[in-house]
Amino acid sequence: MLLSLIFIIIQALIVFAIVGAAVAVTLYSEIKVASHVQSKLGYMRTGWHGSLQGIADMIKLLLKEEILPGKIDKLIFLIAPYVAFLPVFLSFIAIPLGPGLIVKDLNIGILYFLAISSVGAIGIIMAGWSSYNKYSLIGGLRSTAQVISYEIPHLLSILPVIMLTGSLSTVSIVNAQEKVWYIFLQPLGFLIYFISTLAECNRTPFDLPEAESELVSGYHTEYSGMRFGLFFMAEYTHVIAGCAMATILFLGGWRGVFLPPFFWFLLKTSFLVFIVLLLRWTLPRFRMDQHMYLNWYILLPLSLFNLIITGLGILLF
Amino acid sequence: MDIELPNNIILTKLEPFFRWALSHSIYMFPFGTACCGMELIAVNAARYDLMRFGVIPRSTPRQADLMTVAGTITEKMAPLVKRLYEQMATPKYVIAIGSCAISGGPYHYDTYSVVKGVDKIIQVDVYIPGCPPRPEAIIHGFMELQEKVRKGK
Amino acid sequence: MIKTEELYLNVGPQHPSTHGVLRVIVKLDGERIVEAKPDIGYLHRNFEKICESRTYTQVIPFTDRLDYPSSMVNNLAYSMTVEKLAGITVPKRAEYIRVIVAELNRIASHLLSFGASGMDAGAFTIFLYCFREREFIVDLFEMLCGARLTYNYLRFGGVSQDLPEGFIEKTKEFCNYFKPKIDEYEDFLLNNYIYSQRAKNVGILKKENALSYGASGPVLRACGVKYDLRKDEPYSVYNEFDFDIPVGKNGDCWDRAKVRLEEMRQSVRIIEQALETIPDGEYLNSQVPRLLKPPVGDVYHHIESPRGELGFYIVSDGSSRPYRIKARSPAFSNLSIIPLISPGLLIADLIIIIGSLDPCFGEIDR
Amino acid sequence: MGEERIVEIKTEELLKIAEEFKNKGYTYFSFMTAVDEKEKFSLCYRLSSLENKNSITIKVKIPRDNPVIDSLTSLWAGANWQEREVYDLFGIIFEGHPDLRRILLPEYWEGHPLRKDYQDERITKRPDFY
Repeated sequence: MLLSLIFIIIQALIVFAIVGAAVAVTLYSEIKVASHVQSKLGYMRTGWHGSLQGIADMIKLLLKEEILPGKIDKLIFLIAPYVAFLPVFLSFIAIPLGPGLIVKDLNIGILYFLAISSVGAIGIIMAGWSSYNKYSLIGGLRSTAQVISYEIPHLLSILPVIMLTGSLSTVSIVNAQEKVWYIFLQPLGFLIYFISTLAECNRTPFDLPEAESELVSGYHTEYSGMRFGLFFMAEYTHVIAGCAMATILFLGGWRGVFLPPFFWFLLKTSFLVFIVLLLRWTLPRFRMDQHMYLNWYILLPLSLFNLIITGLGILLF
Repeated sequence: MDIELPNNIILTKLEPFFRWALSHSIYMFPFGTACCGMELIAVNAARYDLMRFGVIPRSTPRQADLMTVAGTITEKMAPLVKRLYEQMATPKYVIAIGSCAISGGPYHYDTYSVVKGVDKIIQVDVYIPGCPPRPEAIIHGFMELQEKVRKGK
Repeated sequence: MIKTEELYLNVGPQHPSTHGVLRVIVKLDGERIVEAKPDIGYLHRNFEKICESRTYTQVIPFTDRLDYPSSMVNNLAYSMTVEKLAGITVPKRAEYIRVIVAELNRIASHLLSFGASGMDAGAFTIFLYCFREREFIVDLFEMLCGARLTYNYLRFGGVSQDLPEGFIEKTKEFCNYFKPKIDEYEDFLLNNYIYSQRAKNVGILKKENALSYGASGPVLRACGVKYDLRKDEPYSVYNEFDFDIPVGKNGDCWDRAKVRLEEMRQSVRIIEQALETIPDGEYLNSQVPRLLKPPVGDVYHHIESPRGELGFYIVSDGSSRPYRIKARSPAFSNLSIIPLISPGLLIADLIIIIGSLDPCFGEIDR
Repeated sequence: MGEERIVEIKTEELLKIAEEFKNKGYTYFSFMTAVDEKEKFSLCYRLSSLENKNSITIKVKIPRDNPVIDSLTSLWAGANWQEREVYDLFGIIFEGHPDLRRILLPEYWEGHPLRKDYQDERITKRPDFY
C-alpha cells in the first residue's frame, strides 16, 4: 500500500517534470517564433540566446507580491488558477508518450481526457466572475460560451476515430494505426479537431476570453504574481495536451521508423505546437458572433457529416 | 551574532537570485501618452527590439514590474497615473521617458494644465531625457534600471 | 423574463488599443453597445495658450508635437499660414523639398495607422512590419534634420537646410523598396479573410453625416466623397504632379484602411515625380526677417494632412507674437462621429472603429 | 483655388443666415472658433461647399459681459464638439446645445483659460528673451 503510494507520487512528479519542461520550452519558443516572424531576435541576454529566461521569469513571478484587490470574491479568486491548471495537468495521465510510457492505460482514456481537460475552463469562468472587474467578467462569459459550443464538434470529431478503433483506450488507438495513420482516413476529422482544440485552449484566432486589444487581459486582468503565472502555464499545458492528443488520435502516436518511439512522439507533437504558435502571430482574431457562427453553422454540420460518412464506410467495407 | 540569524540567512541568500531574475525579466506596463510613446513602440519594434533584454509589455498594471511614463501628464491624467501606479505589485519601478515626463519639457512655461514632472505624483527610478529620446537612449535607460535592480535600491 | 441591466464599461484612458489617451464610456447590453461617449482632454497641453506668449518662429517646435506621427505636415501647415499672413514667397526648390518631406511623412503616418488597425483586430505582426518600413523613412528624416520624430525642419520662406548629399538617391532606393511592400500588406491584412470579415460593414458612415460632422481625410474619402485639398485647392506645387485620389464605397472600416493603403501608393508616385524634377536654387528665402512682425489681420489656411483637413487660423495684432492661434484639427472632428456610428455594434467593433479613425491625441486635445 | 468670402453679421441673425447658407450648398462644417478681443468675443465659423469648391467665413461679435449665442448643432452635428470646446476655453454659452459640458478640461476646473484675463497660480511665466 505504502509502496504503491510512493510509486504514484514518483510517477506524478515525473509527469510534472516532463510537463513543466515542455511548458518552459513552449514558452521560450513562443517568444522566439514570434520574434523571428516579426524580424526581431527575442530573448538574447539571459543565458545563451536567452535560454535561462524561463527560470528568471519563474523566480520573479514566485517572489513577487500577489495583490488581492478589494471587493473580490476571495475564495473563488484564490482557487481559480488551480482549477484552471490542475485538470489540464491531470489530463496527461491518459497520454502515452511511447510504448509502455503511460501513467495509467485507462480503458476510457479518451473520455477521461475530454472530460477533465474541459474542467479547466471552469477556472477561467471563476476568475472572470470573482475579479470584480468588468473586463474579466466579459472574458469569463466569452469563455463560457466558447467552451459550451466548441465541446460538441471537438467530441464529434473524435467519435469516428473511436468507431474505427472500437476502443476508448489511447494505447489501443495508437496500436490500431499500425498500417495507416488516421489523418489519411479522417482528414476532415483532424481539421475539425485541430480548430476546436485551438478554441478550447483560447489560442488565436479564438483568443477571445483574453483578447488583449479589447479586454486588456480578459479573465486574468486582476491577477498578479504566481497566480497569473499559473494561468499562463495552464494555457500552454492545454496547448501541449491538445497537440499530444492530436498526435495520438490522428498521427499514429509514437509510430515511426529509425528513431526511438518517444522521439517520434515528441517530434509530431512539437510540429503541431509550432503550427499553433505560428498561427498566433499571423492571424487576426474572430469576433464573438463570427466565432459562434463558425461553430454552429460550419463545424457542427461538417463533423456530423463526417460521422455519417465514417459510419457508412465502416458498414460497407 | 545571535540565535535569530538563520532566518536572516535564508532571506539574504534568496535576494541575489530574485534580483538577478527580476533584472532579466522586467514586465513593462507601457504608459505612453504622447510623442514619446511612439519612440517606446519603436524600441519594441524590429530594429531596436527591447525584448532581447527580457522586457515584455503587459497591458495590465497588476502583472507589471515597471511603468514607463512616456509623454506629457496633464492635470486630468494625474489621478489616473497615481492609481495605475498603486495597482502595481511590489517591487515596482518607474521610468520617466522624455522631458515632458521629467519636468514638463516644452510645456513647462505658460501652461495651466500640464503637471511639471511625473515625479510630483509618483516616485521615479530612471529619467531618460530627450524630446523625444532616441531609442538608443531608451535602451540605455533600461540597462541602467537593470543595474539598479541588481544592486538594490 | 429575466430582468437585465445595462453595464457601463469604461474603456481607457489607459487601454492597450485606444491609440493614446482616449476614454470611451460605453453602455453595454451584453456585448452590444447601446451608447458610446468619448471623453477627451487627457493630453490637453494648451498649445493655443502657449503660442500667445511665443514669437512666430518659436511656435514651430510646438506644431511638431501636435500631430506627432506627421510632424512635417504640421510644420508645413503652420509655415504656409504665416507665409500667407505676412506675404512671404518661397523659392521653388524649397517647395519641392516641402512636398517630398510631407509625402514621406504621410507614408510614415499611414503606415502607423494601417499597422495599428491590424493590431486592433489581433494581428500583431503587421504592425511591426509597418514599423520596420517606417524606420527607413525616419532614417531619411534623420539625414535631413537630425531628429527622429519632432523635426522642426521648415522655416518661413523655405526649409532650414538644403537636402544633404545622397538624400535623393536614398529616397529613390526607399521608393523602389517600398512599392512591393504595399502589395504585400494588402495581401497580408486587407485580403485576409478574418480581417475583412471583422472590418467590412462595421462602422458605416454615411456621406451626409460625414459632411455634417466635418469629417475629412481618409474617413471622408472612404464614404465616396472625392475631396482632397491637394487636388481641390492645390497648395505648394501639388498641381505639377500627377496623382489620383482613392475613394471608398461603403464608408466602413475596411474602406478606410484601403484608402490609406492606396494613398501610400499615390504618395510614392508624387515623391518619385518630385525627385525627378526638383530644381536647383535657393532653399530659403533670405529676405525673411529674424523677428517676423506680420501685418494686422487674420488668416486661415488649410492643407491635407494624413488625417484630413489640417488648418491654422491666426489672428495678428501687428506684434512679434500671434494674438491667437487656432488649430483646426482633423482628428478632433473625425473622432466626434464615434457616438453616431458605434451603437448596435459589439465591443470588439468599437476597437476597430477607433483604430480606423486614426486619432492622434496631441492634435485632438492640443 | 476656391473663392473665399467673409460675412460679418449680427448675433441674432446667426441661425437664420447659417441655415440659408446650408441650403445654398455649404454642407461641410469645417470649424468654428472664438477670439478674445478684450471688449468683445469674436466668433468665426467656416463653412465649405465641396461641390462648388468655395468656402465662407461667418463672423459674429458678442459682448463680453453676456456671452450667449445660438447653437448651430441643429444644422451641423459637427458643431457639437466644436461649441463645447469654445465653451470650455472661452466660457461662451450656446443656447440650444444638447450637451454643453467641458470637453478638454476636467469638470471641476474654474475659469476659462483662453480668455486674455485668465489667472492661474499654476502658470509659470517664461523669462523673456526677446
